[in-house]
Amino acid sequence: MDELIIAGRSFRSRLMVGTGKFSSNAQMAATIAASGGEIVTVALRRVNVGDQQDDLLNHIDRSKYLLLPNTSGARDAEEAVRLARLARAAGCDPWIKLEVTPDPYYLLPDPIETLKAAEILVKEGFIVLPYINADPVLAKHLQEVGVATVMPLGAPIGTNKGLRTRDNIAIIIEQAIVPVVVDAGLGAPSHAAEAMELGADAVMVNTAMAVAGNTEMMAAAFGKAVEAGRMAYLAGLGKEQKQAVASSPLTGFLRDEK
Amino acid sequence: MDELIIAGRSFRSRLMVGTGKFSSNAQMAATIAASGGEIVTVALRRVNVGDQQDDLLNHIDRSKYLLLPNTSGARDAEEAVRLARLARAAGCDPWIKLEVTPDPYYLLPDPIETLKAAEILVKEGFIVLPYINADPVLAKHLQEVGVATVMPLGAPIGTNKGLRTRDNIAIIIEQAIVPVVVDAGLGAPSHAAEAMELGADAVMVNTAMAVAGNTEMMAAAFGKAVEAGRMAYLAGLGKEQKQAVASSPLTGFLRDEK
Amino acid sequence: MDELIIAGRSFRSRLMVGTGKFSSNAQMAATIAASGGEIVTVALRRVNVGDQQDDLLNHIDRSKYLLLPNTSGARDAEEAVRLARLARAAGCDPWIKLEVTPDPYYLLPDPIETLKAAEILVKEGFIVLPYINADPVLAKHLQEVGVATVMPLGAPIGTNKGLRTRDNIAIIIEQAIVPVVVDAGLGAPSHAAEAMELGADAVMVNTAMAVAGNTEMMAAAFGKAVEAGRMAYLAGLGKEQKQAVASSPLTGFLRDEK
Amino acid sequence: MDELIIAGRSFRSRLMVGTGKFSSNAQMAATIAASGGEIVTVALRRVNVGDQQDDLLNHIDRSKYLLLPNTSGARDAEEAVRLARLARAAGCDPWIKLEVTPDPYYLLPDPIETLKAAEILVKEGFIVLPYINADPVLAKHLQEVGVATVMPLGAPIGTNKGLRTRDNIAIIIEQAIVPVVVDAGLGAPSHAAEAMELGADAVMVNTAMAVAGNTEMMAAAFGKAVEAGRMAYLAGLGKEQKQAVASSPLTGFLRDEK
Amino acid sequence: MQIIVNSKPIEVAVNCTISALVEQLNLDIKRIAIEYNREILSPEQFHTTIMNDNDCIEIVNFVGGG
Amino acid sequence: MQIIVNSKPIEVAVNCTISALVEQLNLDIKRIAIEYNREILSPEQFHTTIMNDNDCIEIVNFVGGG
Amino acid sequence: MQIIVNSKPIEVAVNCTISALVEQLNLDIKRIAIEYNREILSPEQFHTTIMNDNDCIEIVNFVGGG
Amino acid sequence: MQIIVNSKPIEVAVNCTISALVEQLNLDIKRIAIEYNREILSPEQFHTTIMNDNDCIEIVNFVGGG
Repeated sequence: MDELIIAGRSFRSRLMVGTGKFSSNAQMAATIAASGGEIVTVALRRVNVGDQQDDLLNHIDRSKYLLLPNTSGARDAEEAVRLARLARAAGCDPWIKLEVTPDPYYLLPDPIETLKAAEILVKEGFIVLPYINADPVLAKHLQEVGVATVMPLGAPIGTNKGLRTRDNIAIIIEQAIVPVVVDAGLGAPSHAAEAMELGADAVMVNTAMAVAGNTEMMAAAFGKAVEAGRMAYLAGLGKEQKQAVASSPLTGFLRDEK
Repeated sequence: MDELIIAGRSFRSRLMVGTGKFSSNAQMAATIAASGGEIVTVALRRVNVGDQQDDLLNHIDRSKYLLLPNTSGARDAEEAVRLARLARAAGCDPWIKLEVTPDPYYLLPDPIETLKAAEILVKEGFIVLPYINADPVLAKHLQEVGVATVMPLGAPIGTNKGLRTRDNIAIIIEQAIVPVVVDAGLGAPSHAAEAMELGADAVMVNTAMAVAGNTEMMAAAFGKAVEAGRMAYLAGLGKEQKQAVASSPLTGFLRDEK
Repeated sequence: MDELIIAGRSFRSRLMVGTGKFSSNAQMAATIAASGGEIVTVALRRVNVGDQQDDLLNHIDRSKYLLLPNTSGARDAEEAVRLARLARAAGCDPWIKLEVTPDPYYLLPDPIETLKAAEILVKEGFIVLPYINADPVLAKHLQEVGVATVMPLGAPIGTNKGLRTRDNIAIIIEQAIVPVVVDAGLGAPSHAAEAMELGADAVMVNTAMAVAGNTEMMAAAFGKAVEAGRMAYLAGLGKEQKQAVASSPLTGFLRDEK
Repeated sequence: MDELIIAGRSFRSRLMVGTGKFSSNAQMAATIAASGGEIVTVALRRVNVGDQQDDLLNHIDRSKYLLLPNTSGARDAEEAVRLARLARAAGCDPWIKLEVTPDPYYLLPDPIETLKAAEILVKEGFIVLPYINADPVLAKHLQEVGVATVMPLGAPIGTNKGLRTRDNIAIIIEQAIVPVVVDAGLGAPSHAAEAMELGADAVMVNTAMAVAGNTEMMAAAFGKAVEAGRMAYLAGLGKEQKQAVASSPLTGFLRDEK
Repeated sequence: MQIIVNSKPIEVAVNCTISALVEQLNLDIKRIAIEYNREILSPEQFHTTIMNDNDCIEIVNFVGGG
Repeated sequence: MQIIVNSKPIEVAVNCTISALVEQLNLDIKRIAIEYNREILSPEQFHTTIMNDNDCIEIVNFVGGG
Repeated sequence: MQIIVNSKPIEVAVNCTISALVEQLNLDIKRIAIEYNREILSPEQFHTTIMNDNDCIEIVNFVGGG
Repeated sequence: MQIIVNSKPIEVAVNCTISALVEQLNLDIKRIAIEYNREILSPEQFHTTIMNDNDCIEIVNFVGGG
């Protein structure tokens, strides 16, 4: 069977799902269920003392989903490492989606600090899934220090622009020895399918589901699109042709052939 | 339920499938079955007297599929009308995929002759599905003479280039009073999903399936992608954003907020 | 010398310029001068009786510029023919930019009515330059009835989207026996250069100049870009490569070569 | 006057030109002259002992051109620093185009080693112009260590693919405090114009000129395109519009207005 | 008597010619084209064409356009 | 006598009907359409149509197409 | 005595343990992680860690994120 | 004695200076840079640097590059 394997663990779904921006925990839970995803990301934040909310984790069945905490908010390696350790202390498996984003406007990842944090976290036994710009040489460095996947962005987070970094991602995939997960910017199922057709091992989606008119239907749409893209990759896509090629026969017309 | 309705007839699938270029009738039959499609196109050609082949129709269960003959090979309205009449005489329902392609290199449709033929065939009681370049004004003229759908091309047939005519197709969809079926040039499931996300009512695929390494798997991939694109359209896609929008919260960081 | 020849008349510039949307006739005149263009389009409208404005023609030196009236506003062939005849009666050379745009929202040209009007006007001795959607078969029909150029659109007029119809325009160019002028939608000098690199014989620009912050500088920019694109076409562009190709030598490094 | 200023030195041209891949030194010299460029890059290689060739420098008038040596061939920071020092020892001004490309297939730059080398070279008094993937956060780090420009790639070197990294480059430009020079992958004048329209301060071209059928004409074409793009940027480009906007008036038609 | 110019009624003298109308409207004869009851007139016909009550006149000129 | 089927000459018996031709060619009557001298025949007409020398017959069937 | 929890001052009893703080704040011990003066504590340490005046405590939990 | 120039062995006279080597190789001193046992030499050092057996010399010059 065609499974996604990350750090020795198998997953049937190739769609990772974020839990941010939903209007309620119930909506979040219904959406991740509809997506078919098995890996769900969460963020770590200070508890709101005195404002007891419904805890997110009450809505995520951890026997079904791998909880993947991220280090969102970290502006450098030190902050990211601190968040990763806290996530582990809070009872998570030592999986961490490593995000280091010093820039508050475009939230783009820092290649230098990400590599630095990855090296530390791998040594501490974490399964590290770093979020990166689509830089093939950085992806290699990260693989050399032992990350479990690389997660290049398709476009800046939340922009819905799709696979704007397509050429660089194709090179990352070609050279990768770990799964490549396209993260950020995928705004429509067709974008997710395109990434999978290109040979990505998985994709990660949050915003496009959370802002949809119908979040569950959109999640199911992404689920199907990821499967479609994966199957097309396995089935072998045809090449682009410059000139038309008829699909109906070019002989046997109702006229004398020349 | 979300059905495709053409000329009063309902279809569960929004994927039309062509039967050309397959290596065998058995492969063709398995592929259309895997696609989930319910409308399959066929061409009309002179019988090969003295060379009795396995008849294509032996492999298409007409209780399951609507057989949609095309007028491929027609270079003008007269030839197209002749082929349509022959198809009906051969026992088909009076549905016709109208193709008039005078140019043998790019096989692009002729707007003038297509409109002329459509007018004649509609008067003769045919359900006419014309293949056209992505010209919104032509699409309007055709709807005025009573066609059942319009089938604008995404790219020249067999090129696998995808939705190169995206802007014009978006206008056709916006102004259409009949189903819009994107035909030709869709080379990957992501292309099909993109067309559906844009609001197309259906897509038509042949070459991309027939030339795949695994035709059945590719057909299933297109089937899923069409569903994904349709669901995304119904669920309501988010807009492109110029700047990043965080998916994790922007407060509650491990530092004093400013 | 590399001249543009239309209907036997030579032009040094391959940039046609529109005169609409300028804030004053003086600005218009300065802009067309800065563009280097030699063919300028104008529209025909009812005189504003009782409101004597500064006449546009006072600002266009007809010994320098060919005045090319358009049939803008025409919704069918009959209205277009009427406008063409009026333009000639008003003292213009019998050149006409044929526009038939029944749709008031996207102002897209009508292939059927444009062909009909072209046929009539050619017979009446007009030099006909029809504005069309990028439909190669329509372009052929028009050439068969004797038009002097074809003017396919790059994108809907005024949208600044650039060469969205690139694939179809490449086919039109390949098959053309008259000059191909890309008209409408070119919003930046790079778009104009791209059209020329593709082999277009000329381009037509109005909106992008008229709405620029500095209309004269923008006009000069378009002038240079058209020359750049033409020279690149003549000089022979390199092909796209999938893999990198070093520009510095791959030998002689400061290490022992393997 | 609109000059490019790098490290306090002014240049009239915004086109940097490479000297690789030409068929002769004479052709190289004629091409850079035709381009109008004032900054020309060169590589450093072991002398070919016993094979006395015509020296490249005999053909470059250093009173007219700034010679910009690159560190091509360097696979890490150490090798790059060594090459930079050798270039200075060979009599060059201390300007260096910093290239660190460990990967021999795609020749993509290494963000980690490039930053390391930049820091060392800046301290040693070099004017450092680093070649980078289009990573905005890396660009910021480099500016913090004192580079004179950043040179993000449009596409992998020699591919002629154009501005594939457009979105990231737009962010780099928006956040830059030094000139941004788009380097690598620009295969046509329209690509160069597009980069300049986006707000790049300069572009660098080599392959597209060297492989042209007519290298001098292509160089002149790039020269004009860079000027066109720059002028368009200064003149203020219009925005993309979703719907058409007429360039001819929408009143005064030959019919009663509604 | 009254004629219709560009869809609007205008009072002119009886037996008014096109030329007289152009003069009355203060238009430059070299910059316009005229349809008289849907027939295009050449400039030479302006002097010789005498209008009747309720005639329809279209007068156009060039304006900026793309 | 000789008739032309799909641009090729074929020998058939005098007074041969379309049905007989179909049988002679070993074709499946339910899968084809026939033009007789450019007139499309309905299957019912196959039995009643008697061919003459030099008649032109087009016989088509369905094949794979897109 | 006063300690600082997530940058805000909070009054707790003298010799208050982390466990007692968690209880006082009405938090679910299985859903949080705690830094005590920048040192991460394991849940087992909550009972044994006695706070002093002006100690700095960070308490975090999981929220939705992408 | 033998030295290594750009990875290849070359015979030079004993006590040969860098300047002499440059002359022997027929190179233009103004167009090259030299590393002597991984140390970059300034042109002024060419006269004063006397080589020993097995010394490693790198000599580079500019070539076309992008």
